[in-house]
Amino acid sequence: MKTKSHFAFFDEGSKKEIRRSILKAIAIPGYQVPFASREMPIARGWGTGGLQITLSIIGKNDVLKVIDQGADESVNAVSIKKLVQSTTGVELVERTQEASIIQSRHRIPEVPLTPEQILVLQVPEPEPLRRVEKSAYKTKILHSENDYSGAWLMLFEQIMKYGRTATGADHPVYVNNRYVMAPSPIPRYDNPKMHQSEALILLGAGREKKIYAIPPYTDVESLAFDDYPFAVETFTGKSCHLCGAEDVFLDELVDPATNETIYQCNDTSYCIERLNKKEEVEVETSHA
Amino acid sequence: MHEEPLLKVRNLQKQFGDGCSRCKERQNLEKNYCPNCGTVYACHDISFDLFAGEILGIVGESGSGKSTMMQCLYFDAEVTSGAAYIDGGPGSAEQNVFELSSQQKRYIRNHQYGMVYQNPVHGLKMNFSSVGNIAEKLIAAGKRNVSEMEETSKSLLQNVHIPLFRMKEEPRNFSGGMQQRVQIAKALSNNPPILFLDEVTTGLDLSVQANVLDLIKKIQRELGISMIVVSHDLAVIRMLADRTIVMLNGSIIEEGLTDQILEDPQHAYTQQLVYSLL
Amino acid sequence: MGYVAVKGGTKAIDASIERLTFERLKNQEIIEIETIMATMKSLIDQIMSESSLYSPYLAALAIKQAEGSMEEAVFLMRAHRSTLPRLYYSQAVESETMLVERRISASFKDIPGGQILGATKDYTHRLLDFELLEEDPAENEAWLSNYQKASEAVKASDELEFFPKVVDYLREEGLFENYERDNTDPVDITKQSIAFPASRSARLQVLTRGQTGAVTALGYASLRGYGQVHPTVGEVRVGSLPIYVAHPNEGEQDEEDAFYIGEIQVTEVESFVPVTKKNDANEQELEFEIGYGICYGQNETKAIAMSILDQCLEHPESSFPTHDEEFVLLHIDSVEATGFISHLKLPHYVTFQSKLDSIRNVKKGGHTDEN
Amino acid sequence: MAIDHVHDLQFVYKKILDSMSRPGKIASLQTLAGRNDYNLQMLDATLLTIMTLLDREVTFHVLMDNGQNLPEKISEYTLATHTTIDKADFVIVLKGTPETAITNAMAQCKKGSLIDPHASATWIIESAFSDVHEGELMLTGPGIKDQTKLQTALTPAVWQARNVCVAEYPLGIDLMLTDEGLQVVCIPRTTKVDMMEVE
Amino acid sequence: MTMLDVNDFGKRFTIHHLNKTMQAVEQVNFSIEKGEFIGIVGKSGSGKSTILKSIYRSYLPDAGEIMYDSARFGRIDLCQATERQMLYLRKYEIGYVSQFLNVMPRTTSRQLVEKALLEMGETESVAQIEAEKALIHFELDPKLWDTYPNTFSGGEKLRLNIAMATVKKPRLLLLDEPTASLDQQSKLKVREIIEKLKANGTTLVGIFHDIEFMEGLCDKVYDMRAGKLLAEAGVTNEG
Repeated sequence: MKTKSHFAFFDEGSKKEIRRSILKAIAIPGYQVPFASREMPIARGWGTGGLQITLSIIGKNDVLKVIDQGADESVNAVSIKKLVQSTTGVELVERTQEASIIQSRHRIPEVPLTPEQILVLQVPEPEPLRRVEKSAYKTKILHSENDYSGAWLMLFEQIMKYGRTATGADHPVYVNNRYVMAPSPIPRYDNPKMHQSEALILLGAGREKKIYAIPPYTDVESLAFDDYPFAVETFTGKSCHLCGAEDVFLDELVDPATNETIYQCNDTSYCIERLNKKEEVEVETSHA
Repeated sequence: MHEEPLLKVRNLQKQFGDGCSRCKERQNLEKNYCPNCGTVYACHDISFDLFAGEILGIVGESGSGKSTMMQCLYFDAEVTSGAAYIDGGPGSAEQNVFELSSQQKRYIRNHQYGMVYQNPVHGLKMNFSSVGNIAEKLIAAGKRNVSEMEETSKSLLQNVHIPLFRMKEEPRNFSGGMQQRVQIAKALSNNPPILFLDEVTTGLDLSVQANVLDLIKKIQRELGISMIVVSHDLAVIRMLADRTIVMLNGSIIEEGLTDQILEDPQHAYTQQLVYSLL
Repeated sequence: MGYVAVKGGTKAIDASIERLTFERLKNQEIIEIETIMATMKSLIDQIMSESSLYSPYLAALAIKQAEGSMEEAVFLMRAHRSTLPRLYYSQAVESETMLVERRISASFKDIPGGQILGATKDYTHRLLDFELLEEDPAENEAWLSNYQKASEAVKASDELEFFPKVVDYLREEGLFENYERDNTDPVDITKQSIAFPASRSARLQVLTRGQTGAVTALGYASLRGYGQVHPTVGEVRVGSLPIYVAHPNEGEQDEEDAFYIGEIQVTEVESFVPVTKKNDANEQELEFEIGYGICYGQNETKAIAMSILDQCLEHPESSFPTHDEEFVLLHIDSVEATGFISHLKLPHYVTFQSKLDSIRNVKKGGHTDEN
Repeated sequence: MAIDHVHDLQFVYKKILDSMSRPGKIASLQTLAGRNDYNLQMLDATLLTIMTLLDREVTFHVLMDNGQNLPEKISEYTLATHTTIDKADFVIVLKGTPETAITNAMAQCKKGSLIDPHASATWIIESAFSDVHEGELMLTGPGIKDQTKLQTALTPAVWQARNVCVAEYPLGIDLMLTDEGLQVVCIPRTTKVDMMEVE
Repeated sequence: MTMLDVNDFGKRFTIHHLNKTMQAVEQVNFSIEKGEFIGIVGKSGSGKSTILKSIYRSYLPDAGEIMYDSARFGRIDLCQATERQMLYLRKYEIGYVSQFLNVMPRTTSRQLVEKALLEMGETESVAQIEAEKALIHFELDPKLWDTYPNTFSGGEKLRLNIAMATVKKPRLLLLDEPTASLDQQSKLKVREIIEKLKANGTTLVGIFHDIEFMEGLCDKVYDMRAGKLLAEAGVTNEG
């Protein structure tokens, strides 16, 4: 018994429901639209939210890039790419500029996105107030009343305890001056990229059954106090040991030969592109 | 002397249950309870004014509706009908605040109200620092400067006699009286024109009680905040309130200057209450 | 020739999947779907129940593919379920019409219709049966033919027997409230995201889809005092229910015209829990309420645990986790729980780097804006 | 050639998605011209939008100036349920619907609640529009870089009614306008619509 | 110029649990000129306190009128004044002193007098200075200034009471049996204090137990018997 699967895995009814939820999400930036998250062939928590969005919007002519923690070749990114391609036949790319849909776990690419692109972020925990209030019902009320003192209080407490905010990734943002939103666990470094982004950003949480969005040209402010401004991770004085890039998010590695700490672009496709350009220039100059 | 009240409450009604033909006119009730349909008339036709800078006492036994009334005013509970108007609130002075949306009500709570609950658990986040608790209210009122908030919190904590070396401690480590004082500091932090106090000294030791009462009086004098103090304890009301309302079975049965209520109570119930005062 | 992306991930995945295939095939034994269906009914029942897809055949396939892993098999079934379009809705099923195979009551010795023990492991001694190591097909066949002969002799009538519900008997006595039949469409939690506070129909769906172990554990917790419900089992029945679908394109029609599309085996439990209620005269009265449990196949423990949790959630009680619907309903789903636990295996380099930066800065002390 | 329910509707959706993300940006469905073989009295753009978004799980309400059996037809094709204006997930306004019918319906339709702002009506309105520079509407808000202009055949009263619907954000309604030229343009609730003084 | 006109004033109490009413005073008529000191004498239970408490609204008046010439409101009937008006008058115009000290617990005498001033809106520095002046003026031993008054003797309590009432410079001061339960020496001191107040021009209504105390102090003395005021009783000896 062999069954043929649908284009983009889902039946059309499932796509419609997710598509409608996406439109609502765009109309209410930062608000978590509940949707009937489908069970996917990959595990909950492994990107089912992002995957459901991608599969609902993708068409035959789309060009897809999938990254996990900055890398196109991370096993989970590969696994997701394989699934999408096997059900749609779309072209897969690694160069950010070539993609029409970029699904990503925990990073926004270094190359600025364009109005023709859609960024789909996978979200493990969409509720920015979860650590303040465990009940889903109560957090919904807090959102409805625009009551975000709890979210700010988390930051305030950190300042009281540590002398500064101590958030890692997933630093909450205020969207369109109304909803506090979890930007998914992207590093703080990527938060500013959401502000007035040229590309549409869609966020999907499969297990928690929420879809939310940041339309292009929308204000996205990272939560911070006047006298303790928001700050991104710093890599001052450090650069990629491969391409030499400085103002990018770097991975910290240990050089097995020397046992020293070295740094490398986290965005692998960006790094490769720089290396290629460098080589071209070298080739050109050596042949001049 | 013509004075506009800060808070006007008109015909506030709060009932649990839909009522039936036998109790619609509030007849055939046992106290405020309809034995036929089980409807409870927790607050019936409550009207009063609160003026700038005064402390209004509300006294009554448990079940008289006084706390329910306070919860309605603070939007912790929905009214069945009636109106409340706040001078200087969002929108016009003719705006019935009970008809505002929840986000607008939240705005009033954050900017114009302070609340001190009988049980500090309801007013404090027990696992956040005391300074954080105060900051929470300041943040809600739109403050975004940590140093300023820290300074405000410090002076408030000093005001309520919490030693500053304990300000980063969580209130769950504190005694009941201290928790209550932190709660008061928190309620006051946004300089609310209106402060609600619900049985704030009930359950505290006598000496602690006196401290808290003294503090409230001092705050009222220094900051000119209007307060509604709900208590079943006439001694507390005598100490704090300029004017007093007596509630019984959900209705106001008597109101007057506090010493008049105590020395010349008119209603049978009030007399009984006063005569039993130690 | 410039740099190209390292295809490490792709290669690694391909190799891993091959290795997985190798592990499955290396012993060169093949288990047939029919064998699984014939010999592993309990497993099939549990998988159908947790995946809320009634198909013993697909469940057997899932078991085979998952190499016997419950969570994997349920996962496969659920993912498959997502691809199935919802074409028709069946008519409401009356469980009184169940063709009963087993029916017991812990409340009454003599229930109308009688107790039927049916097939149950309850009274077997759990001793490993080494004779099963060498079963003889001929012996089995002989046993079967003897058993069938004996059964035919016993059979009294050919007529199908339907059994009244124990609760109906008590309801007549006024010990249970009589409810109006409510035929509003239930919430479908697979088509609408569950919202809190949840309706009972939504709660029951989540419970019946719940992981058997998780539902049992929480039901047990309630019995032990982390909840307030300790019921008496009014009735456990196992049997099959016919499923009918109305003709989709005909407006007016009566129930007789509906199409029979098959039957499903279910376990149904009605637990009796005493509660105080107000009567018409507004006096406190003791009455019984029903905790309801139902699941595909024969899985009595799960159905009973479900009936306990159903009652718990009917009476929210903030001091008990088993009475907190968000706590119970959001944590018993097999696919969600196993997925999120296993996602911790995914790389978290970026988030960790971000946290590292944050902690280093805290250690250094001072403001964020000093850099 | 009939409409391909998988690929054509994906195409339509992607266009609507883009227009909803960039309010006032006009999306053309011209490549699907002539694909409509349904016999429904509505614009092709309206039909494509409905086919893209409606199914068994949603409800709709139709505003039109004459009594056709359109609602039944839409139900038949999409399986969506026809309902009253106050319950409808989608409100479909056919061209020629009088202004007062629209403004009355706007007052009655679902605007969501503060807890569930998404439980609001989406309007699909047939109306001519263009993005000429002397457009009478000035749009600002999320999705719009600086500002954009739009000219529609809807009356100022309709826009006024729409603005009342979205006065207390996040409550509100989201609009999709469809025209004769197989175009769609979206105005979500976040868009501030200012009517320019007409000389 | 009259400061206070009491016309046909009456007060009846209803005691619900005994199911009876009690006419405390009736048909009371008298008036006070600005700067006058009126004394009312009578046995306990004669109703003299009732009048004072009704003027101050500690009792709810129920018949007649009490016309008061307010600096703020002009002529106002204290039987009809609103609660807010009464609170204003109590704060700024009408003082009340009884033999009992009814104050916030754990507050020093200095703080109590300061509070009275702060309530009127004085600044803290002014309040501090004025409070000390008053405490000196009414001869409260400086050793007692920073202690809690619950241990004070009757005379000390009374002087503190008067200090609290008079720092506000009331236009009308009501003295409710201030000398009851004081020893002779203390009484003399109180008499001196009242003389000082009178000299300052304060209008006073006082009720007293013993008639000798008032000798030469009051401008007029009324005798209260069984709820009725006997006009200008003079100083008779009723035993």
